[in-house]
Amino acid sequence: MAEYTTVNEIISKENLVYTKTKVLTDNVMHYCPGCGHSTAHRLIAEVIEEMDIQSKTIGIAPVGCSVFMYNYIDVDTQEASHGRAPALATAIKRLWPDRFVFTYQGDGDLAAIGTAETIHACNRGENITMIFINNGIYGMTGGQMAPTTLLGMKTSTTPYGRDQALMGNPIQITDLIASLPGTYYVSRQAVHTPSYVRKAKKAIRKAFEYQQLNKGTSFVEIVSNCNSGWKMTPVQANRWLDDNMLPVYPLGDIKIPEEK
Amino acid sequence: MAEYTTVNEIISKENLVYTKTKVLTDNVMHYCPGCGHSTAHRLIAEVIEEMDIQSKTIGIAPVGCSVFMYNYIDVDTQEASHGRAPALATAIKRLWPDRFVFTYQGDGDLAAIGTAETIHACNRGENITMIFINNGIYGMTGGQMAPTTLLGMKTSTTPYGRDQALMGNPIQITDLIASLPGTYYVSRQAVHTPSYVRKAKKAIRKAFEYQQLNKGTSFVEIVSNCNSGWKMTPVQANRWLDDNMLPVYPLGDIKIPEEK
Amino acid sequence: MTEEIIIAGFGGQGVLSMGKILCYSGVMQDKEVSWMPSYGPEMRGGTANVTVIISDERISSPILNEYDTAIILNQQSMDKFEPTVKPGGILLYDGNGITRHPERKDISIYRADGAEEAAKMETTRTFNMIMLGAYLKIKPIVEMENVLKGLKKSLPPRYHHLLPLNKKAIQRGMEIIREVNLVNA
Amino acid sequence: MTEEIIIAGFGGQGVLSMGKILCYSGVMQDKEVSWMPSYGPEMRGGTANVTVIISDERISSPILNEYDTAIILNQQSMDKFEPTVKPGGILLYDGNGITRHPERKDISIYRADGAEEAAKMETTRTFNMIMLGAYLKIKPIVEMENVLKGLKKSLPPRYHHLLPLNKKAIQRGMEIIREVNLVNA
Amino acid sequence: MEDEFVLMKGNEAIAEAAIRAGVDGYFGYPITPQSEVMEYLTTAKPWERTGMVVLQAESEVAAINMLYGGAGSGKKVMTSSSSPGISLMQEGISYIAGAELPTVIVNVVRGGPGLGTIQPSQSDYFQATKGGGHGDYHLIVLAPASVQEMADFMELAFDLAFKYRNPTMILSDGAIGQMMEKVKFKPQKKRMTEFPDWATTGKTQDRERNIITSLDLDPYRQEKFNEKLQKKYEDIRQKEVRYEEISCDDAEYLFIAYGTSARICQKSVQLARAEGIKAGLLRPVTLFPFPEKTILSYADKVKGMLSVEMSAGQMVEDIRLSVNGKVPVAHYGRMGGVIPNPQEVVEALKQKIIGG
Amino acid sequence: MEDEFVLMKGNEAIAEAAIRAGVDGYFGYPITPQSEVMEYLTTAKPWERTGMVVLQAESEVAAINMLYGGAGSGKKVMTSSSSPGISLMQEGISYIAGAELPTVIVNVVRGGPGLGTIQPSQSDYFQATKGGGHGDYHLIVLAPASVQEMADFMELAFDLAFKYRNPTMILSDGAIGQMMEKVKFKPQKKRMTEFPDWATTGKTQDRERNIITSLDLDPYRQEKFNEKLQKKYEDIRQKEVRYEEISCDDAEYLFIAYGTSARICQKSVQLARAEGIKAGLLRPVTLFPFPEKTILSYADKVKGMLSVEMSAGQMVEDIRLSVNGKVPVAHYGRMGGVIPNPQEVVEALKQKIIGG
Amino acid sequence: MAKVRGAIVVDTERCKGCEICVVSCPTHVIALSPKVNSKGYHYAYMADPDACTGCMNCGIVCPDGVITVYRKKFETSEV
Amino acid sequence: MAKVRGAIVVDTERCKGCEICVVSCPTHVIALSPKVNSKGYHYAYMADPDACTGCMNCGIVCPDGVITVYRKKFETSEV
Ligand SMILES: Cc1ncc(C[n+]2csc(CCOP(=O)(O)OP(=O)(O)O)c2C)c(N)n1
Ligand SMILES: Cc1ncc(C[n+]2csc(CCOP(=O)(O)OP(=O)(O)O)c2C)c(N)n1
Ligand code: SF4
Ligand code: SF4
Ligand code: SF4
Ligand code: SF4
Ligand code: SF4
Ligand code: SF4
Ligand SMILES: [Mg+2]
Ligand SMILES: [Mg+2]
Repeated sequence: MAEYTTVNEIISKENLVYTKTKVLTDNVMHYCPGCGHSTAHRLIAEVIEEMDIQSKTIGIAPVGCSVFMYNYIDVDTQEASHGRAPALATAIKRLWPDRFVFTYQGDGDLAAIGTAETIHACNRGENITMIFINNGIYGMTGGQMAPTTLLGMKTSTTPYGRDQALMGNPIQITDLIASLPGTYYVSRQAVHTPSYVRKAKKAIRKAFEYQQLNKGTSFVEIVSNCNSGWKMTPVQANRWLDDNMLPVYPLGDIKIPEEK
Repeated sequence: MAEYTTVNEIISKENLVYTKTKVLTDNVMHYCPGCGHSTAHRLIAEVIEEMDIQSKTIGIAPVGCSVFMYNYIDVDTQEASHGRAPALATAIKRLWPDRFVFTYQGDGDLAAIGTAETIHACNRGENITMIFINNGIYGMTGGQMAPTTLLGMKTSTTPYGRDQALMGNPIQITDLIASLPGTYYVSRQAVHTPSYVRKAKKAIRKAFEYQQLNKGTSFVEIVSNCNSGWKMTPVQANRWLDDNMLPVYPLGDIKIPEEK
Repeated sequence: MTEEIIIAGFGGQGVLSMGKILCYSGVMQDKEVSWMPSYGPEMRGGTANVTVIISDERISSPILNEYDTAIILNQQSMDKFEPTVKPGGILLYDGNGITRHPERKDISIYRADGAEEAAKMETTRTFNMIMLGAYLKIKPIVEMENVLKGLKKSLPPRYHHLLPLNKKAIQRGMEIIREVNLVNA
Repeated sequence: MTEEIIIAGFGGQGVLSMGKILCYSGVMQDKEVSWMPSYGPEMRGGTANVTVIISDERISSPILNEYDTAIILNQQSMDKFEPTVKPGGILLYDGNGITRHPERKDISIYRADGAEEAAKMETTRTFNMIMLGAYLKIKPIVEMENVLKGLKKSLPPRYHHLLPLNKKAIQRGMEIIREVNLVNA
Repeated sequence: MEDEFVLMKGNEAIAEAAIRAGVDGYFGYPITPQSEVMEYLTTAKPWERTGMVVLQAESEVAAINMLYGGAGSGKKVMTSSSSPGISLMQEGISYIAGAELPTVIVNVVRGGPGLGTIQPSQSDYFQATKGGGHGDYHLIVLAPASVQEMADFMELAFDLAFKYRNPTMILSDGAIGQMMEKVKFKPQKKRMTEFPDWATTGKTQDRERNIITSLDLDPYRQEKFNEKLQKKYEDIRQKEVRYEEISCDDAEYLFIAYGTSARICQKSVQLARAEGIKAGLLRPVTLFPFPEKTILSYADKVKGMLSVEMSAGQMVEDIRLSVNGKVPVAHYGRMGGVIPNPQEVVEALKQKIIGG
Repeated sequence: MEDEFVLMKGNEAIAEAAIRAGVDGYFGYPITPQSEVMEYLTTAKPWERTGMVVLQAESEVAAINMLYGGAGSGKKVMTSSSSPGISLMQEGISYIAGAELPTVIVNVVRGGPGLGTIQPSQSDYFQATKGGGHGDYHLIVLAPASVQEMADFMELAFDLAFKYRNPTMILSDGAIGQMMEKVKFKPQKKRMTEFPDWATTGKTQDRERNIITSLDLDPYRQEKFNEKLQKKYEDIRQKEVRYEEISCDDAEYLFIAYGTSARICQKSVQLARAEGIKAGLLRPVTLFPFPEKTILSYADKVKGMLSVEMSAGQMVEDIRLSVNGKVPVAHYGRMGGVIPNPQEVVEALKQKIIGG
Repeated sequence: MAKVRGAIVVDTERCKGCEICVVSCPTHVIALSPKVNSKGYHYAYMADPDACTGCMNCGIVCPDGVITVYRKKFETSEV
Repeated sequence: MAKVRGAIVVDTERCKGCEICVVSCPTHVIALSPKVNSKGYHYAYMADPDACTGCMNCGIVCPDGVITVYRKKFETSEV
């Protein structure tokens, strides 16, 4: 069979069906192999490209593994102090109402130290898009417990597993947020399989579209992995995510616009 | 009719049915006439007296009009920095598990600057009692908007009324808290009529009793007045409270133990 | 000329606005002025006071421990501020609710029962203007013309219809003032 | 005697624990030691290194810019640390994955293909012990007896059954080391 | 209001001056003794006048980070607070300094430490001038001594902030914030329509993306950046020193004081001279940069200096560092919200310097 | 572990020493380069060993306020963090100082400002010693220079904190936190069973209620309280100065350095002496109280002093204030996470002091 | 037949004249005095003492805990 | 009859060898190479190129956006 001929025949510009978006820079992402942050970045960049809003978008990077988001997503970006991205976004959006403003935050950032800023930006219904990467751990600092860490899950500060009596329950911050009248669209997604990726991208796109329509806060949680923190291979981590994270953080839209 | 004779006959020790509890000091409270803080203090003191736990109770005063709570309720008390009473309480209770620890906080304290501490103490299910005085305003600093200020309500920072588009909705912090698994008992009460006072006291008593039983966080909101901030007489303020606050913050238990 | 005044009483008696009108009057007369209120939650307790300085020179400290003149509108303020009048200075007070009258012999003491008088006018809000009038009678540091200008400046336009009434109150104050004790300063 | 060493490679190669064992060996021999790792999120990138100092005297700076010895376990580390070896110093490296071999003429260069060798043992985890052995062959700054003691100290008891294997690996390292370039220091 | 004097509180003057300076955004949280700033703004509705955004944040932590965002996107933004609130902002301020963002922060100081009191104080001098946050950074610090300066320094603060891409602090106190004096305002300025080229305004095709960050994990690059900062501070030290000299020409003794204390010392100068003591007042207007050269130049001329502060003695260290032992320097201060009176300051001069 | 040396990171030594010192509670939030403190504690499970409470807080703001609560109720409580986290604690620290609560705060400093870098630095000296929060207060500040001192200073820090009812800070840096050295621990101490009589432990019938507060709205009472604080600081200055002198006896030049910088200067002393330069090292162990008298006493003996710091020059001000112009004082520093090497320090001495 | 009669004692110096007790008394016993206490407050007093049933409403609603309530059962003949 | 065939190009220097694409390919086209790139990662490659349908799964799931996917319709005869 003319195997190689075929491959070479196929690989040509007019047959191109998928390639890295231009809104991602050429910098190699510093994330660990298989880390969902990379995928989430890519989806945001693809949405920005598809909506053709690169010149009108301002991103906010958190403190967390994604602190260097600005090296990868090719839009004007501010790096916020730990947990305060929603405060930055609030000011930027109010001062630049026609720009697309999004925050990108980890679970420690958004749901621990930044709880007040998160809740109040959403309660005010700031017209921004928040992307929330829930990997159940503090990735950047070496795998400590996050507020979303599952019960029994081992981290470097819960080496014997998270104990409810001592550390409480994994916080359902996205549900709290959905209950606030200021949020317009709240969804929980994942990015570790092709079909999840497709759905997640749709959700992110919706979130940006609602921002365009001035609807208030749009919020997309992405249940993600941290294979380094979880001390697994990427493939193991994704399996563990399916088996353990998704039952606690079930995927799907949590709050959808009523008109629909 | 022997009017005065009768009165004098009645006023004697054996006929005493109600007098100020000894757990309130003799200091005249600095609160404005008719302020619900005074009533709430009194109820807490009465519960402490009735449960005979004065020697085992540690209170936490907030920053807000009730900052001087320690001058009135005769228990060991710490004055917290603005919004952080739940953090203090967390540490005290964990270090002194057999003490009764309660926080007393205003709406600015608990639901604005202290949002993160409030949510996380409740999410961890700290075994403490939180008393939350919601008067829809920053009393102490001269009547600025609070997160719980009603839409359209005039305050010194919303002199034309709170506008949802600018300032968001009054936050339903108590409902958020009730949705956290760490809270055991969550109730909303008022203290401006005798029957509300009776119910509020029962709720406060329950809250302390559940603490005794190690059940997790017990939380009592008291929808209260701030006649100075609202610029009304005390009686007008209470009427306004009935007509405007209660529809937005309806009274009653929000989360009750399932066994019951 | 430098005149250092404390005005003290309950919140609601118009203490702060009385000071403000006095200051604006000074501004109208090209004087330097400063107005320094007591502030903060002690207002919960119901008292209010303001330090007013009117001077021909740049004003240094806006907060003082001693005053040329004390205008005192309730008992608590009497207790607090009677001792702070400079020897030879002036104490003006409203007799309403005063249970312990001023006792110093080294200051000039005046009384104007403004509250009583205000009750007879269209609105008791004129109280502070009556007391202002009484003060200006003793110490005409600003001309009447500038007082009226100052009054106008410090009132929002929607209250300008009240100007005549306020003028009347100031004049009334000038009439009802009584000497209680006089010293040569 | 003061020996200043950098050990550098990928995370997972046992760089840090190799340094730790070396230090513990020093402690067993009553020496002063310091162990200073690279730290932080650059670990995301997958590299890891540690500066180890073993000395007879109190150790001053635990962080260095120049080293007596560099033990290099991947290409990135080669690029970074080859230039930092003091003239006359020693560079020891594992050949696996090295695309550009060390070129300096003013230092002594040794190679030990520990990865290859480890693949032949029960577990590839012995890699770092093989390299340690190779190093100790060149610079026997601690006695074998103390190395074994150090090894025991730095391993949690549940791993103590692995001690003989580790000893074997160290010895293997001593055998497989090759000279590439020699200078007189 | 342009041509005539109005009577206003210092806090209100700040607010009105901010509107007139064309400020784009105010973000703050209530605290005594400066709540009038936001109250004035929300009453004046500048969003109708100039489009200015005014937002009551959920906390000072949020407010300072709103400043970061707003300034990072090229806008003129400010906040105001008082001591405890400013302490809460320290992380944010360090970030703003590290990201080199032009912002204006007003501290209407009250007595500390802790919840302290709400009365005027100057005990946040160290925090303001040496850096209360972490890392080697400096704010430009302006110290108004009158309601008029509260107004005037607003525009100046933004000019300096933008000129140097550096946060500026207006270090005031409860007395100046709460008192009314007459004040004249400048005419309304237009809000900016051109934005700095480093700001995150949206990456247009003709340029690379802009990044606002204070992070550089490589210590050598981080050091380079710190050197750049230090050069900037040196530049500011050279060019932006401001002070006022009152009766200094023939002075044998110098009061050195800023803000409310300087108001008091002005009177003390008169009292001292009335007693035949040739006193003068040097009033630093900028606390960073500190007028160290000027002070040093007086070291040969005067017999002693008295630092008068409403604190336990903070600025006195900068005075001592300026004169480096060349002349006796003493400190007189009141604490916890107490304002010294002019006569006691003269007595202190006699005791600590003339007699001492 | 008592009798023998173990190899440990500085961060881990802090944690182990805390357990052994009988600490009642640790409250913290992860941040590089000190996360090992909490990681060690959660692994060691001291709640089983001594009953010690260990809690990961939701933020540094929460953590410092947990300290307030814990210390206010009479317990030995501590936290650790690194620069940005410490900045976030400034309001809380000022409250703790104002309420006079004995607490221990560990700052494992990294390069700033802002997010900066995670490499070691000493640029939080001003914040630690002059008060990064508002108001006139001081922390007692201890500067360990080895893993052994990280361990030893834990008990000392609590002793001083309780002796003076004052917060103590252990000012370390990323290098000392991350490096391993050999360390010997003291035996396990019992946790306290008697509590200070001012603590809120529950009002028993034999006493008035206890109140922990930093508030007094009356400025005159607040001033009295501030005077009491200042007296306490003066007392500490008299009694608690600690420092180490290395080769100072015959020194003509003095390096003054603490922490990691002191480690480097120790080598620099050797290098300088090898070149015939009689250098010595004075290492302040307490940064507040600063060994100003000792330094002054060297002013007559040496020809110059060089402050070596991993900062733009902070401690150098305290040295200058100590000698008040009596001897030349220069600064040499590296910033942003860079550690100077011993040879460059010697060069700096030659250029800035010997040659200059 | 027994009748229940009540009486209250107001700590007039501590009363702030807020009127909450006045509007809370089911039998309209209480009014504010035209006189003021030393703080300047018109304090509460029993304007219609006969009507008092000792129901305690005023006592438990008074913010400042200023009211002490007494109650006694009388035989109707007694009254 | 038309058949859809696909092919992928892996940017091997950027590939981190995470294997996510491997487990996501419905037709098991991809494997990790025994060789490593300069970063030391075993990179992904088309081990069974014939099986590729150009479904894009690998491309959209690859975290690092390392895979470019091509797809072409062939007449069956062509293949
Ligand atoms: C004020 C402050 N506290 C703590 C840190 C340390 N820190 C950096 S990232 C991080 C948490 C990261 O976790 P998460 O937000 O879940 O992001 P991830 O790395 O998991 O994506 C922490 C605690 C910091 N930089 N600043
Ligand atoms: C950090 C800080 N920010 C702001 C303040 C000023 N402040 C004091 S009380 C208060 C709000 C009080 O409102 P609330 O909590 O509703 O209590 P209330 O007085 O209404 O009972 C504020 C903002 C402060 N003391 N500290
Ligand atoms: S540490 Fe975790 S979150 Fe961070 S890059 Fe690695 S896998 Fe991703
Ligand atoms: S200001 Fe409001 S909350 Fe405060 S005491 Fe007065 S009425 Fe009560
Ligand atoms: S409720 Fe209490 S304070 Fe109010 S008027 Fe009645 S007795 Fe007085
Ligand atoms: S006890 Fe009842 S009836 Fe008597 S005065 Fe009070 S409220 Fe009225
Ligand atoms: S998913 Fe991407 S990075 Fe991972 S192995 Fe496949 S091509 Fe490489
Ligand atoms: S395009 Fe589809 S079939 Fe082809 S390699 Fe990728 S996942 Fe497999
Ligand atoms: Mg995370
Ligand atoms: Mg309130």
